[in-house]
Amino acid sequence: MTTLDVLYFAWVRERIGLPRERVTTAAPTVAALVDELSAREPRYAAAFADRRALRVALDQDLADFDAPLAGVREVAFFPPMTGG
Amino acid sequence: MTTLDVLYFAWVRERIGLPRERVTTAAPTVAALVDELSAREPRYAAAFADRRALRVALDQDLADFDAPLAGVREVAFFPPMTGG
Amino acid sequence: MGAVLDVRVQAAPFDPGAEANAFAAAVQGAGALVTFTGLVRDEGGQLTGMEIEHYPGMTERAIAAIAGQARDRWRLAGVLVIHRFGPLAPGAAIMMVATAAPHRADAFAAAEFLMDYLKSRAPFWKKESGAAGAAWVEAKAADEAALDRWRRG
Amino acid sequence: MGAVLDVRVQAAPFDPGAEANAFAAAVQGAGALVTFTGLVRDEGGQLTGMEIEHYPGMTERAIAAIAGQARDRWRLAGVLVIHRFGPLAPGAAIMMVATAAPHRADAFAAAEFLMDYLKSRAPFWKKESGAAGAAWVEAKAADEAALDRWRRG
Repeated sequence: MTTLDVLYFAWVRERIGLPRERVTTAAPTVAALVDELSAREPRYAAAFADRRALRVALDQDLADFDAPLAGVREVAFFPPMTGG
Repeated sequence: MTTLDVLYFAWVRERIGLPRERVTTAAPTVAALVDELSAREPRYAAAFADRRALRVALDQDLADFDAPLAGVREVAFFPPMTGG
Repeated sequence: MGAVLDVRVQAAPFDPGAEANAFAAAVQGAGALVTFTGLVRDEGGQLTGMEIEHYPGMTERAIAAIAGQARDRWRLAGVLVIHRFGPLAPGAAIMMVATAAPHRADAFAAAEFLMDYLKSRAPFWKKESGAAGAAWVEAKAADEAALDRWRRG
Repeated sequence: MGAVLDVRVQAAPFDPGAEANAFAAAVQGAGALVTFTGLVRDEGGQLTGMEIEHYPGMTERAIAAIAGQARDRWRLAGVLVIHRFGPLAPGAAIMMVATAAPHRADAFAAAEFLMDYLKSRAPFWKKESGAAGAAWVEAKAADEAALDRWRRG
């Protein structure tokens, strides 16, 4: 088991209802963590319903959903960026 | 015979030694006018020696050396532009 | 080369013209300066404001990486990126990039590259407010497609 | 569309940042603003000054024609062109173009088009002065070649 900071931005944050939380998990990958969170409560399931509409960053670098979580301290979920 | 304003810019002006003059000519084309001017004095011949290094404008629109002079009032000779 | 590299992520407003002039003075010697400024559109009075959320820490990191790539790829005398977050009024400058180079082709290409990457790879999210309420701006397929042209080189 | 079209050919210095801000205010509503500023390079202190000759009358005509083409070709909210003539000191702004558009791709393309055409089709000639004397700047084959990409469309 490891403890991660999990961050949410934009409408992911709004659907889940908080900007960040600490999560203790044994999930080996981002996808497994998403499954675990989605099983918690409907608001998580709603936020993670369409993974193609989501982006993930591990320790502030963009990553894929099949990326391993070993050694990671911070995971962030958000929609595609719209800056500029 | 027609009378034209002939203008010179940049190093064409410097070689010929004046910025503009009035020329009375029967030359039917730009090329014929260049031949006529080149025959006048060495400074004209020097300025017009390499026609590929020259540009011409008729009444302030870029034109070719074989363009006719009929109806034209102002002819300008200059090197390729280097603005911007 | 000792290119100027200036990246700022801030809530405070900025003056694009004054920043462009200060940047031009800092990189003096370069012949070509290109700026892009993104402004809050008013959509014919339909838009009452915008809010920009970002990911502190990752934002600076992502922009610095993009600016570094631009500096490696083109011959540049400097790169400036300023991007605001928080609430913005119609007409306000959201962000700007400026590039300075000996030759204009490098300055233009680098500025377009920076814009394309900032739009889709820097963690900012826009929420527009109007008479009908507030809504997150959706990413455009065209913005993602714009990145493709930089992958060839 | 009622695009702002502002062309100025002048001996007087101008402030590129202030002009960019005034232009942005005049075209308010456009989301994207691109500027290009051409500055006198100092070539590592080798250049002591520059003089620009132009063809009064034809200059304004040529620039207006180029700006009109840009406005027909892209969706623009405005075009600004300022070009100086006469003596210029190192570091001074020689000229600027600014384009405003709803979308950044139009603003960038139009600004590059304007620059490519101004460089090779507007009647300006640069003469640089340095320790070794004064010399007319020669036109570059690359500048003529740059026009080709706009002929396809």
